[in-house]
Amino acid sequence: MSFSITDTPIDLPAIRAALEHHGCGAAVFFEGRVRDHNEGEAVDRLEYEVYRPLAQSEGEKILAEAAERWSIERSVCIHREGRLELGELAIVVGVVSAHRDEAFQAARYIIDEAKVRLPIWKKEHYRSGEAHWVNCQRCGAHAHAHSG
Amino acid sequence: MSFSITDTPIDLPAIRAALEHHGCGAAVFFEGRVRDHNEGEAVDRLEYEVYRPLAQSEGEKILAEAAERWSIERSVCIHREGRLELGELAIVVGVVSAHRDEAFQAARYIIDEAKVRLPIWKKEHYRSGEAHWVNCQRCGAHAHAHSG
Amino acid sequence: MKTVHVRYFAAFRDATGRSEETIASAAETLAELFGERVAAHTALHPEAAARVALNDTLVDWESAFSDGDEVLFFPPVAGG
Amino acid sequence: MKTVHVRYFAAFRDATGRSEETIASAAETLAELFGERVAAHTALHPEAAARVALNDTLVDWESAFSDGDEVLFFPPVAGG
Repeated sequence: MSFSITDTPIDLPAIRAALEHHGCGAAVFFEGRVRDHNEGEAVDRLEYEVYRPLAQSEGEKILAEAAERWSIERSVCIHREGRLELGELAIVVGVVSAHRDEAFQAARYIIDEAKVRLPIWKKEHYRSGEAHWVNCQRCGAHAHAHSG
Repeated sequence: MSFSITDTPIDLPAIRAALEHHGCGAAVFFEGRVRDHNEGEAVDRLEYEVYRPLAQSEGEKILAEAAERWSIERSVCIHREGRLELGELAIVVGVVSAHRDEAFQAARYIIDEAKVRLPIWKKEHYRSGEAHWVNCQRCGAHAHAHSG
Repeated sequence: MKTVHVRYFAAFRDATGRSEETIASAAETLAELFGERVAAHTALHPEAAARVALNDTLVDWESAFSDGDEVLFFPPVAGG
Repeated sequence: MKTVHVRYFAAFRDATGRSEETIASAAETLAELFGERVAAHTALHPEAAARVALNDTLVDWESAFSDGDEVLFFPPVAGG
């Protein structure tokens, strides 16, 4: 299991090399890529802010949970930090296992948990010149349960 | 959508290039690799026999079904033919879509259907020197419904 | 009697010792035709998940066939 | 009064115009502490999915805190 944050482009060949294992008949990879649109707005580029100490420990926890729940051999998750252009990799998850069902389920679990648990924030820069923290400006109107 | 059979090693960079799409935030890849064991026997290498005309049409049908059921942008499936060594890619499925749920579900559908519908047969060569057509020698004892 | 061209794949080819043969048959369905082939080749056995194609289209075992057809006998597949 | 070191991330940093500050607080829970910060920074607003960490550990908003603690206010995350 290997979780990491990187401020340089994600190195796919290195991930593949880490997941070579002759006992594994199945490999599942998920790639999150910078998309050119979000909720109707044309996106130009992204910026990811990461709080590394907690992102690292939480990311390792997620991989450990996946390894506990499914019989997988190895897993890798790398998240990008900083400025990203269209099409660049924001996150890559890779899992290998003897059979495919486990690899699919574990990869899905890892990306689903990573999206909601890692202390990472995304700022979208739009073609219009505006920029927004995703999820933030839009939920600012909602009261939150804890702020009495 | 692109389905193909190849008797040379599967070209991953070409698959990745075919799936570059700035409208897609999610990419899911499945790789079936030659595993060093099966049902307790040490496997040395494999041989895939493919009946190309039907494999091609059935493969294209599977990709079309996936595109109909899920909102995906592009999909690729390549299956290997001939002799394969340990760790080599037997099949690669790649799907890109705007959001991850569709890509995961479509990729899973494609590999599940490919395994049961493509006219492809696998011969395992064991370290012991023996070789078996997988699924065949083992189900030979069962009567089949249609042979009255 | 109809004359058909039959092709065997993978384990079926190994069992019959040939990849194809042209035969005359009185069978009405493809299941019956396969039954005749099992009788003709001692090492050929029925397989639960075997499939059959007629002129490059997968069809039901109970399908009829015509003089001059090409029949493909597929043992259980194992792709991926 | 307890003295705590507070850090703001992403949208919270933009809203407060700072990434950190050291403050004296009479609040008992982290939720109350955040409420004080909302009162102090007009552009800072509560967020339904905001989270809080105490000395690099994610904790409940109702947790207490001690003099000298470091408190991290995380706006809703959006990784991946």
